Amino acid sequence: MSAALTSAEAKAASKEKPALAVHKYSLSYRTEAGLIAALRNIDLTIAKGETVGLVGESGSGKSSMAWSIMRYLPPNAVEQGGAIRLAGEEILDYTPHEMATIRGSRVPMVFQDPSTSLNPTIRLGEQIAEVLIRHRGLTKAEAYAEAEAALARTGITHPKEMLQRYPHEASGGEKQRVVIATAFACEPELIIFDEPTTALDILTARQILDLFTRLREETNVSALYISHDLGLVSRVVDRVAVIHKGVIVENGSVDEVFRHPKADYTRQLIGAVPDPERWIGVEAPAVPQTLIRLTNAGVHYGGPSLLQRIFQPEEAGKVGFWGARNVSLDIRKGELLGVVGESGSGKSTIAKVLAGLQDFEGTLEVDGRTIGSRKAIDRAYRRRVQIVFQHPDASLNPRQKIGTIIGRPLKLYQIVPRRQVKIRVGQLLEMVRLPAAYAKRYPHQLSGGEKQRVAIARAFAAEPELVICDEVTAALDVSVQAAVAELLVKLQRDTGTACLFITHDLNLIRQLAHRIAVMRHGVLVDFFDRRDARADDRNPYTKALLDAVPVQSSSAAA
Amino acid sequence: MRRFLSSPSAVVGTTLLVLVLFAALFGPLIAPYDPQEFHPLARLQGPSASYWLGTDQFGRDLLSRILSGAPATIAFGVFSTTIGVVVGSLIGVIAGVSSGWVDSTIMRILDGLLAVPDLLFTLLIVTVLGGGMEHALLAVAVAFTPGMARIARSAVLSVRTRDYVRAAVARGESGLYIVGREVLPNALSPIVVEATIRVSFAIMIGATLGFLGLGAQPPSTEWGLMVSEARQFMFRNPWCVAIPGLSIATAALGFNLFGDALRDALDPRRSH
Amino acid sequence: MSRGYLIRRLLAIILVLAIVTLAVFAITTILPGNAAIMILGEYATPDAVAALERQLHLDQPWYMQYLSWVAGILHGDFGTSLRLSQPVTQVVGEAFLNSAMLALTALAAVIIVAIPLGVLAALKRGTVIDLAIGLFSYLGTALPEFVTATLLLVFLAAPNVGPFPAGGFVAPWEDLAGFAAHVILPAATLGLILLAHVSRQVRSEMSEVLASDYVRAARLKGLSERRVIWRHTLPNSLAPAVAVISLDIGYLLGGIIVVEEIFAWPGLGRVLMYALENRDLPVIQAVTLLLAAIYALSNLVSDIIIAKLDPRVRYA
Amino acid sequence: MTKFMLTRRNVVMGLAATALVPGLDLQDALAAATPKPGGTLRISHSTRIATLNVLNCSGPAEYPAVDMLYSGLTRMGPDNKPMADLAQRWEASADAKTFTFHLREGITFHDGSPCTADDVVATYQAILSPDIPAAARSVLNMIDKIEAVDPTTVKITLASPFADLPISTAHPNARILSKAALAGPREKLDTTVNGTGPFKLETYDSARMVRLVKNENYFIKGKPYLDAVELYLFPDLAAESANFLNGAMDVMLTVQQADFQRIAASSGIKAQRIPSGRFVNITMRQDQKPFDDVRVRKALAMSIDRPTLVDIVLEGLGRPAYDNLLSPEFQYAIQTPEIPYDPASAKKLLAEAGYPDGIKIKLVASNRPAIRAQVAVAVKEMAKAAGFDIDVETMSHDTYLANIWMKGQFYMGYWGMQATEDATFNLLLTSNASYEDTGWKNKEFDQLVSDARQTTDTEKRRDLYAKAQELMLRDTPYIVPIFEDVLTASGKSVEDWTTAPLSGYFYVENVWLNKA
Repeated sequence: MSAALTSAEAKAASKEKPALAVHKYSLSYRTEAGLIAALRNIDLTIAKGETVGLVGESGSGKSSMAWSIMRYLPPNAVEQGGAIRLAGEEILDYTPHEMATIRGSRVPMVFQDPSTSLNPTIRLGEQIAEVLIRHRGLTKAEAYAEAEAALARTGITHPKEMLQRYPHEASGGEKQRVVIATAFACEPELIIFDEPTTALDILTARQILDLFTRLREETNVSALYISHDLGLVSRVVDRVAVIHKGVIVENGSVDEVFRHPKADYTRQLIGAVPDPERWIGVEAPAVPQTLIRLTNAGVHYGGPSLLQRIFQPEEAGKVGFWGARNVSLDIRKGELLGVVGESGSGKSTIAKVLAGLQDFEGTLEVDGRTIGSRKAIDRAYRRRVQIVFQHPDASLNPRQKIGTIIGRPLKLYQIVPRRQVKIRVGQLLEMVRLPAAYAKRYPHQLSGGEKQRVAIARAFAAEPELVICDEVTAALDVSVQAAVAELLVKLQRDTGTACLFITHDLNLIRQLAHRIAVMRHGVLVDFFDRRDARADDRNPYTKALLDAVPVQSSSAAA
Repeated sequence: MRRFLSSPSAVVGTTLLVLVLFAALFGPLIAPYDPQEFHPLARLQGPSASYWLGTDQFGRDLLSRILSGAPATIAFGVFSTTIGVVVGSLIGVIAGVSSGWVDSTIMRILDGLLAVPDLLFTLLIVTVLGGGMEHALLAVAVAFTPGMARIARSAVLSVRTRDYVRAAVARGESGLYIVGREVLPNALSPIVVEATIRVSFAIMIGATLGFLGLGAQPPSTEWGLMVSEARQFMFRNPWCVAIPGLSIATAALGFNLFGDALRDALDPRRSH
Repeated sequence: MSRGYLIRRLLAIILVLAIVTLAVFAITTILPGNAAIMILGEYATPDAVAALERQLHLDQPWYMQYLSWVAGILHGDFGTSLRLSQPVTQVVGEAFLNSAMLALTALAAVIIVAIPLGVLAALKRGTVIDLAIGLFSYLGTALPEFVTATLLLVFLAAPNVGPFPAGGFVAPWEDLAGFAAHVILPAATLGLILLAHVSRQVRSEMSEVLASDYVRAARLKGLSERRVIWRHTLPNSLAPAVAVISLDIGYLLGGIIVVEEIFAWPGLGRVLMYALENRDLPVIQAVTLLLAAIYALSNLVSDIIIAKLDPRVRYA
Repeated sequence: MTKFMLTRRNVVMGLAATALVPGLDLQDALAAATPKPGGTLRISHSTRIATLNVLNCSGPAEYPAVDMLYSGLTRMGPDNKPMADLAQRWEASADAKTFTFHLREGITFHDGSPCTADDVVATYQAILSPDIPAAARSVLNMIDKIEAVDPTTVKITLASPFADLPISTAHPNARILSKAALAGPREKLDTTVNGTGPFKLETYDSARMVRLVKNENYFIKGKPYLDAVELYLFPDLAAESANFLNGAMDVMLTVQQADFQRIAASSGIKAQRIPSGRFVNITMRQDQKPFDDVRVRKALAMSIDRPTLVDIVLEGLGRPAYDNLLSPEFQYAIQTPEIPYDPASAKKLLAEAGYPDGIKIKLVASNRPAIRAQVAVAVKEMAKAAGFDIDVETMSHDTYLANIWMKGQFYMGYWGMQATEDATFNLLLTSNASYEDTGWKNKEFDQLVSDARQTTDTEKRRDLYAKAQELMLRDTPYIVPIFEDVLTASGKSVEDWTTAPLSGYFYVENVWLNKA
């Protein structure tokens, strides 16, 4: 891509009225606790043909900005002055009816998750065509023809067939293409993208980004690109605005913001973006010692029921699928082993097998002792292998206090004498950088990052030899992600525990892991030392994954 | 609690429930007359200073009868539901936790029992047992059991796959600990909500059985029976039908609204 | 929805019905008393009772009675009513037809009224309209049928007051207007509870769908409000309403017992009550079987409708 | 404890004072008008016509149906005397052992076939056969032989003398069926009718409506007046009265006491109150404690305020009874002394009997009809003062029939008026009575009743029955607190509707519609 060209165009366009101009706009929400400010004095301008990124973490107000522009605010929203102009027109004064003619035609929107933003009971074709019928006054037949063409432009190979499908019959990437095709269908002036790739797999996300770039160049549309991922945004936008607690703290060209961040918060954000070149992990033990070895592990899901076997024997064989097949890998003492792969690749299945949560075929070897099935796993093994789950909300029992939760492994495995449990819980909390007083709280009183620390503390309370981290950072904000990753490394350094780190974030894993295993469709396709990540003999899939990841560091802005 | 009471339906439900429970606990103590005492000179009267809610065909004081009938009526709803809920939950939890053939056998039998509508099921059982309050209570309990078992099972199933339960399994916790400490406390709220709402059904079914002559029997002051006995006289004194009828509605409404409000308050989707 | 699935469901229903009949048969033979005593009443002599017992084959053990009953069914013969001396198929068949007319009228009314009410309440959530509909619904669920029926009788059918007949039945093929006049009160009584239930369900589901991402997306596509409601929201809110309606069929089947008794509607409920009082086992069996079958089939039908409404639902 | 000792006038709110014309007077008053033929009479009732089998039907609504469809040899008139039906006249031998009945000429069944003495013989043989359930057997079991002398003459020979046979032959369940119908499958009798009555069966829908149409060949020329009669079932009493009052029905077969005043007060409604010997009784098992002691039974008898019971349970529409099974309507009923409500004396009597602390006991009542439970509840309240701690247990009728009736120790009975003294005593009180349920077996009483049966001398019978009644009143085998009036009502245009104090006779052939 050429940033120079787009910025030149942007300059040319700025002589006209900007596609979007937000001026001193403020917004609050009325709650039981009084008015809570969501946006304060926002100034944001998008020139014709320009793409501006709006970057912030959850709760920063970036979504409120999108709703304000779309004039789609909840009843308790209170606008407190300012202006929002679309091609010079003040849309704050528009009636709902007038806004309805603007939405979807002049200002369409692309949402985060295509599987929830498409109506599950309406065929994809109708969902595109209805917009064309509504805004361009086409007949049904014309609209379907146009929809087919629009889909074809998004690179879908059999658009006519796709029109007949329901959302659940299409893949995530296909669905997002449908949404994008709908957005571009009415020759819009400004498209609002709300984290359009977050819910997609790495490779699909990459394709969608490329599609976006191509269509933008073809149509010269203006766009507001909302994201929490500074690294990703920097690849597709001309200018970036960083929003924090309802205030835009930084606004400038991508280059400027990355090279010379003015606000502390921006610097913090940039620092939190994983940089594969910056190693933060612990030193691997000099002499590699195998802790656990998995040989030819396989997991088969969803066998046929008894009734099916009786009444439909011919179909029974087709039921179910392999969650993992013939996976062999070893985990060494003290190391951090990364497992990457897209969703459904089988990486979590392996985690469940190791944690003794899943029946499996093949063998599991610990210290030379062979375990042939899940039932043979004993409590001693379970103490040595602990697991931390992806969603901290779900992994802590909402009806137990933090102290009870962390204290449980201490009691169960009798790590410390009963009367010292309380003291030890305090120590563990401090170890994960939480105040000891949190022991008296319930999970819902903690933030997401804090909850994940509690889960980690619980895992380390057992003084394990292996901690399985199943996407532990995926549900967290960028800055919190970095902190949790650092915490893990610190704990590993302090305790010498090995770690199996499962993630889809390649940049992050390259910062942490000694060795990396790549999984796809339940099969281990690649297994290599981190230093060999870019080696030529890497599996093509690994290469594709590595290429798909946006790499953005302070040194690689352009 | 403050948030729970923020919705108007919760306030109304709680108020009605407190009223009804108060009557159930203290009604017989504060009744101004003996509920069975005849006042032959004051038959079928409307509300007056001496009989606040009027009198029935034997000149018995309606207020006293309503108050003394409250324990029977409410206890019927509460006890029959409790028995149904406890037994049903036990079955449901066993099915949900054990899975496999135990689960599917239990579920098939439950499906069979669920195919018979509640009132019909209750009627069949009452006919077998031979009518009367205790038998009606038992019948409602039995009729509720399959439904509650199914709800308990699905609650357990939904909790069973939560990560904190998996974490406990991965830790090597005993089955008893997992069910008792991790699964049950979290599966309880849908069961409690359902139970609360079912109390109102139970009260209504109990009243209906009383009406059909298969539940409470004279001279009981159960409200459904009061309606049924007074229907003959409704043109002469509408109060003697209206008062017990409204009392049933009040009790049912109270439990219903309270249960719904409880559901809203306990629903994780609404608590954030 | 595969054919195999349907076959499996139907087999399951037959199994369920077999369990139900065996249970009912066993249960009713434990009962004290028998049809002969009930038929002759208090004023009959013991030898007359014995004679009638022989005539009705009540002197045989219950399993023999059950076996001959099953054998009869396999030949399409449901036996003869002990009390009414008419073939069960005739007694139950006519009553079923009458009940079906009542229940379907109630159901149709509920669907026609409850769904728009639920939609209205969801759209006007938090307003006076919503509150009024909610209040009405709650009251509907809290009033037992016999209270509602009594109130309707007093206010809408009392002599010189109400416009409606106080119970009775006129077949629609004899006099359609007469049928309509007679069906209104019982159907209204039956419908009230369902109405409340269904409208509340539609309201809550509709509210949820209205808050969904895809409805937001539809609005943000600039679609007209009418299209957003009727094309994007309502169809997706109906599936749970259908499920509730099918569960409510159970209530309906229970409710007819009381309603038919009060409004002198010659239907299944009355047949059942009468059979229970008289230990008329063949009739009890047939009615229970029929009600259970209707209930099970209505669940199946509702699953099929839900699958039609929601393309994601597939039964295999 | 004087609250039950109130004078009735205070309680009944003037109900007794409202001029209610008794059925017989009504008939006389209207006799002047000339009956108009035609029209359909719609009768409402609240219990199902479950069968039309005249041999064993017993439902309150089944009786009017069979009364219209069938005829017997004789029939009871509104005056409680046997009247001619199929038999135009009859004579008895001097020893009251042989009776000869002379049938009318040319009677036909509804299907046109003639009704002859053979049909009468076949019917009576069926009634007497132990293999056939027949309700009239208990009043006809003294018959030894029945034969057809010629097509219109039937001779009945009795095993023992019985002067009241023409009353027994009038039993509502002793109506004449055709020989052919009796030879056919017996179940057909439940749903099909081939009788000799004034009306023919057209539609039989037991769940809703039974429709009868005029029998053009009825043996009384010119009758019936009506073209058709429809019997509609309303299981719910409130719905029934509403339908009657708004004119959807012409006749309400049975009016509830609670509704009687309201219905009688409605314009154009003719409400009839017919005094009857129908009674409620309390069964006390006398072969076990505490009712083995006559003092306990007497104490209970004194603990019931009967006039008040009539007022609050019957709304004044009945008479207090004082433990005599025979109401004043019976020919040989004696003047029964009143038993005043006297809980204090009752308490003393109980103490004498060895129960100084009173008696705690359970009184069982079926829930059908409601009057049983109502009397039980009232007795509980009234007897409290005398030291009876009665726990009333009400149960559904089927459970009652199966578990309590004829077995229980202390329960509520309810009986319709019997046609004769003999029938009444042989129903309940003699040692071999059909429903002997008290264990009160008295040889002397048995002998008196038996002697009375065999006598034709009125004075002798009066004497014998008086002695029997005195014996009964001395021992108080049953407590009979009230006699219930028969209540019925007809609408504006209905003329000559009436019903007998005995259940089972309605004379619908006389009814006509006076529509302008």
